[in-house]
Amino acid sequence: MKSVKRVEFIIDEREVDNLLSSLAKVNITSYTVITGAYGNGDHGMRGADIFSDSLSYVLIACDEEEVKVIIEKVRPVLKSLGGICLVSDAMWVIH
Amino acid sequence: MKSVKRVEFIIDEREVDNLLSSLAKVNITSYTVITGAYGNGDHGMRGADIFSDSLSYVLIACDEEEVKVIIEKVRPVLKSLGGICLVSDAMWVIH
Amino acid sequence: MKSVKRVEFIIDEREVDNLLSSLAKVNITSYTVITGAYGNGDHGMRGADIFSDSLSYVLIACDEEEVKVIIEKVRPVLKSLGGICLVSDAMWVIH
Amino acid sequence: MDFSLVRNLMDPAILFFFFGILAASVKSNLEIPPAIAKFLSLYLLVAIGFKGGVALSASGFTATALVAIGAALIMAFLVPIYTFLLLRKRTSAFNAAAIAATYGSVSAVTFIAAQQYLTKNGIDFGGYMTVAMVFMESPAIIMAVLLAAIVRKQQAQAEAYAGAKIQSVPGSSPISIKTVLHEAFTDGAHLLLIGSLVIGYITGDAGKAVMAPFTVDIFKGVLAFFLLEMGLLVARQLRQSKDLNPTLVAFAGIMPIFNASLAIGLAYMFGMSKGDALLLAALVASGSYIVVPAICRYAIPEAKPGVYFSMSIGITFPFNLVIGIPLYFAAINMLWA
Amino acid sequence: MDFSLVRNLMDPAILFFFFGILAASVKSNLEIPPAIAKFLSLYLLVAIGFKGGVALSASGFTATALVAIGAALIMAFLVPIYTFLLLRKRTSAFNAAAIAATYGSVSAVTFIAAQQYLTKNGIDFGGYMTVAMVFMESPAIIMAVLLAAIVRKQQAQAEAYAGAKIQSVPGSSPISIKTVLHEAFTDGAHLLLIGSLVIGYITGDAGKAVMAPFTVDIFKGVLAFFLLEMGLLVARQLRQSKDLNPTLVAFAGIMPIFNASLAIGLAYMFGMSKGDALLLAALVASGSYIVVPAICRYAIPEAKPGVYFSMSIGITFPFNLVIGIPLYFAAINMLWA
Amino acid sequence: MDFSLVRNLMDPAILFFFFGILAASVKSNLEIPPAIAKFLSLYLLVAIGFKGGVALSASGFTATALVAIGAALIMAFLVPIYTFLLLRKRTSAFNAAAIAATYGSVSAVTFIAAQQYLTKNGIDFGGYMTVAMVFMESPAIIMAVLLAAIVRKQQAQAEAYAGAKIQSVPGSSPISIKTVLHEAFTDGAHLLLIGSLVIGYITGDAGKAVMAPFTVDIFKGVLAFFLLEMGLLVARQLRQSKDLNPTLVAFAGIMPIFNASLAIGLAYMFGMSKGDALLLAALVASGSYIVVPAICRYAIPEAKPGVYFSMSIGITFPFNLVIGIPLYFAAINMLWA
Ligand SMILES: Nc1ncnc2c1ncn2[C@@H]1O[C@H](COP(=O)(O)O)[C@@H](O)[C@H]1O
Ligand SMILES: Nc1ncnc2c1ncn2[C@@H]1O[C@H](COP(=O)(O)O)[C@@H](O)[C@H]1O
Ligand SMILES: Nc1ncnc2c1ncn2[C@@H]1O[C@H](COP(=O)(O)O)[C@@H](O)[C@H]1O
Ligand code: NA
Ligand code: NA
Ligand code: NA
Repeated sequence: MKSVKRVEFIIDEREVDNLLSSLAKVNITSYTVITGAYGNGDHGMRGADIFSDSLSYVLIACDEEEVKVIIEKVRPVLKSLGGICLVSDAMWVIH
Repeated sequence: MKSVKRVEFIIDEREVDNLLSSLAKVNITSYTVITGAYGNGDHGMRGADIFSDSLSYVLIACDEEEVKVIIEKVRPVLKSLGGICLVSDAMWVIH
Repeated sequence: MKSVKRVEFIIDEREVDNLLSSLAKVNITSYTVITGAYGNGDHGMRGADIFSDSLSYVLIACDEEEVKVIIEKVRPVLKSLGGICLVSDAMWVIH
Repeated sequence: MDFSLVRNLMDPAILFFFFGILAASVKSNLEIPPAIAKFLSLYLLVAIGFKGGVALSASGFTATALVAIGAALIMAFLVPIYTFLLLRKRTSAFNAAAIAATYGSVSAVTFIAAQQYLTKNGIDFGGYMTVAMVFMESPAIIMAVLLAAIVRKQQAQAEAYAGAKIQSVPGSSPISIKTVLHEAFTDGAHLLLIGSLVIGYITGDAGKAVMAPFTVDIFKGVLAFFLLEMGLLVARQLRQSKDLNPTLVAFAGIMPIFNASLAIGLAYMFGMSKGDALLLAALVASGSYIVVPAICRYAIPEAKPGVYFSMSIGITFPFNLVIGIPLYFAAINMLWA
Repeated sequence: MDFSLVRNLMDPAILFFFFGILAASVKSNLEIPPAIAKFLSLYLLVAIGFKGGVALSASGFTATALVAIGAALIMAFLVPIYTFLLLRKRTSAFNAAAIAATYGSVSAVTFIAAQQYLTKNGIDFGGYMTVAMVFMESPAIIMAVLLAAIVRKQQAQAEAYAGAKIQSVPGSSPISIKTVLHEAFTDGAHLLLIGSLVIGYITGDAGKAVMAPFTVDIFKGVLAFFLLEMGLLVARQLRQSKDLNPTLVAFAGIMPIFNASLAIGLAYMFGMSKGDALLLAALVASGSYIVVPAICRYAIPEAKPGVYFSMSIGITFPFNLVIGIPLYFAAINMLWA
Repeated sequence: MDFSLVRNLMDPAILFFFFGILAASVKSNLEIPPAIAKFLSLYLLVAIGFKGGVALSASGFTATALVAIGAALIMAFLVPIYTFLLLRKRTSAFNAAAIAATYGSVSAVTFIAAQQYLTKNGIDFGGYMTVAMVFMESPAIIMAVLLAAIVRKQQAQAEAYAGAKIQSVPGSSPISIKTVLHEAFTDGAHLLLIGSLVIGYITGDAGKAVMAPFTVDIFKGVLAFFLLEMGLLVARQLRQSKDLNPTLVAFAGIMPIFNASLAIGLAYMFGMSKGDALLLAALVASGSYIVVPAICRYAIPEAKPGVYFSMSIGITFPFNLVIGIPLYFAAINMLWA
């Protein structure tokens, strides 16, 4: 096992493709996405009814330096369209 | 980045609305819900076939004091209808 | 609250049943599964279009010893079919 | 009967059920997305409820209807009682209560299959049988909750006498009968059936005309898909269930025949038509795998879902679908002849 | 009118809407899986767009068509202006702008319900009315974004005069009008409607022949299911919304009548047919709950979705569906007589 | 041919495909929920399999049928061989093996489109062509796995000679051919097609009568929706794929013509009918984007899915759908005249 960072963010489903493409450009290409989430925050309810776009939950396990790069790309999206980003610690099971 | 608590719980989909309303009353109004989970525990399998109600995964990023308030509201639900609640540490990316 | 480990892994939906059965044999029977995830990694994109099998996100809260047992069962799957497994710390809300 | 059994087996929907079992047996990754499977089941409830309502609006609530509903209610009370008494000593008393509720209640898909069987054989049946089905949902639940409450009390007394500490199931406390009844009556499937029945009754033939392409014409195709899903589910459920013992397996296969026999006898005594008799037999013989298991999970947390759900869906359901329905109809044909 | 109201209420699809409200009111767990509900709405857009396109290919773009589209456009510009002026002082100016956009735009399901109503009463209408609906989507959005921009500037100036720091909503900065327009035009629902309209127009009667069993025959059944979902949604939305005050509730109930009256007057002046007049009234009277709210969330983040979305879907939609449409038609019948 | 191309383009389902491409190109958020899209594909497999089975039960397994199936099998073995030889030097050998499997196998939707094309032009075809399609799925997979195994061995030897350490792909070890075959045969899509074929065969005309409103009448509408999804998918896939080089793009466009030419030649030699010849050409010209890519991901982990999947779905599929089918049919018409 090796120590890694666990970055997770919740953003509008519609923004995920763009964000992941921009991460790919800085060589961050491993991630997992869970779609169809809903939630509430400063911008009110989202994704809870069929007429509003769903949110996506994105999980990236990466090392310390990559965290900074990711945050740089994610923050503008959070700023203009809302959402959250959390960073925590984890151990990665090497296989 | 600021340090926050990451509260996550897994409960019956049917209970989520009630629980979130009762959290709203104590001013906890930001959360994310992922629906359609299934699982196994003391009450047997749930949500794995189309005839049983699904579980929901709820994630709330909050500060230390709010954790206590949340737990107070969640525990009775866990007690009578099952489920789990985990609390961990994370850094919140301020935007 | 008691201190527990939070084991999460992402594997091919198709493998989940087998893996959970083999965990059941070593008495690990409590878990939560979120289906329908997609992602990218060493094996390329998976689950993002309707023609490839989805990934599942599995969460298990357990104690230190159980972590080892779980890893033992998960690692071979990760090795042959890809995926990731993360272990982190959490507090379990006792109910 | 042999002939009608073969004919039953030649139905595309039934064949898709077998195909589903086969696909799951070879561990195929074939899967109907859960959202779709849920919708197909809602569709079937709407179609069957609406159709029953329209038929009822044409016939009205006649004496025949009341007799049929009465017969259904009698069985809905009887079945849980003798099931509980029979099983109390053969599995845990809580399991017995949950099984009693399961078999006292009904399976809508079995009911649908019986209707399809009659239609294929050109036999009439009444729209009120759908009403009968609706009425059979709740009595079993109420009785089972009461039985479980009694068992709980007895055990508590026994433990008190023995000086033991009174213990509840870890992490769970049985919920109130009021909550149980609320859950039973507001269950989505149950409510949708009633709603569609009422709407069919209100709109009658005019409603039928506009809804028929959706609720009637494509019905068989949707049913085929749904039975495919049921086949997958049955095979997977049987593979996973480890809580079944031979007694319970035998029970799940024999019980429907016993229950159907009583139902057929009652129908005969009450002078019901052949079509109505088959539907009654199918209702009584079938076990619930939707509403009742969902409720027992909370109402009788001491019982194992792996037992009552597996028996009902894994054994009784396929038995009725494939063998039961033609068998009961053969018996009815002999008796009514 | 009473008669036609009753007749409207007897429609199975409308009854399923009521049933949905009822089921949600008793807190049933009845739920159409979201994936299905979304698909049903896509289906309705395809069916209605395709049908309109086919009708248009038969009739061509006549003067009648142009007049109807012109009337629709006039209303699409007028409604947001007077709505904003009316509400500016009765809620926050940003809310007023968002409500203006909401009511300037349209509800496709209300339009569909009006078409169904006409069909049931044997009244003709033009395929170009679907084009009119398409054209009504965007003007309101553009106007509302402009209004919001003006309000924002005024407030900034006011604050600057007052020596206050210019503050934006926490964590959000309004997005550019270019982005807003892109989102409006590429919105899936909007685009699908246009696409289906064009495809129906191109393929004409040949297309209709192959598509009809899907887009026409089962339409009513799909609509019934969708209205069931809408009923569930309306009831849940009303229960949750805490941002509505009595003024806004009254507005949401009275506004459609006022808007429809203007529309009917215009239709009368322009010599439109009775059928077209009703569709125009339904379009003008209805409020958007898909495209506009989705866009306002980003374009006017200062406004509360709990206000404009709840008004539009919770009050105006059911009002039009149940009472409005027959009411407007009664008025049209009197005027045109 | 021009005329028939235009006629092909006028099909609503084909137009919805273009619309999907367009919607994705303007970055619309239009999306068919994945659960729905999966179900639509299951529906198409059931409908096409069932229809083929019914047709087969009417005609029986004639010499004509065996000849057609034989021709299909010949091509299923030939295509992977010459594809591999052709591409081995133009991309990695592993990619070449995966592409060989992809093009040796078939696309069910292309097959469906060819059937629709024939139906619209009033040309007959045999139910056994569906059997031919089923048989074409596996040979290609087996051959590709063998080819990959050979490549792997050669590279290992080369590396051993060069004194290098034998290295496998990071984090992955190729799975056994037995597992591969199990996955191929139990793949849900494959199995469902076979199951529906068998059920159609067993139930024959009686089955057809009850299933037709579901499997036949609404087929075109469902296909239109599915092709809309395919259009969205194709456009998104092309935007994302960065692994394609000009050679591979050219290959994906030229290969179908080459493969179809061989197939048409064979069909001509074997005296097949015009309808059967077109279906054979469509099968041979098409590449798999379901079963084969799913299996190659594990069986040939050294190959890039971004290459073979993108070629097959992004280029070959739309090419066949829009241009290929009418083109092949024009050639057949000339040859058979
Ligand atoms: N404190 C939080 N905990 C969990 N999820 C959150 C939190 N704040 C925001 N979110 C999620 O992020 C989405 C957008 O947040 P906002 O931009 O604040 O409206 C919400 O709909 C939630 O799903
Ligand atoms: N240790 C655990 N780890 C992950 N999920 C759990 C765990 N225990 C319970 N759950 C989840 O909570 C649900 C209800 O738990 P229970 O009340 O124990 O049956 C289960 O179906 C699981 O989805
Ligand atoms: N670093 C990572 N962070 C998050 N998810 C990952 C990561 N690496 C792999 N995954 C997930 O695991 C799946 C299989 O990974 P792989 O075997 O590397 O292709 C991917 O499709 C992702 O969903
Ligand atoms: Na029963
Ligand atoms: Na309007
Ligand atoms: Na091919």
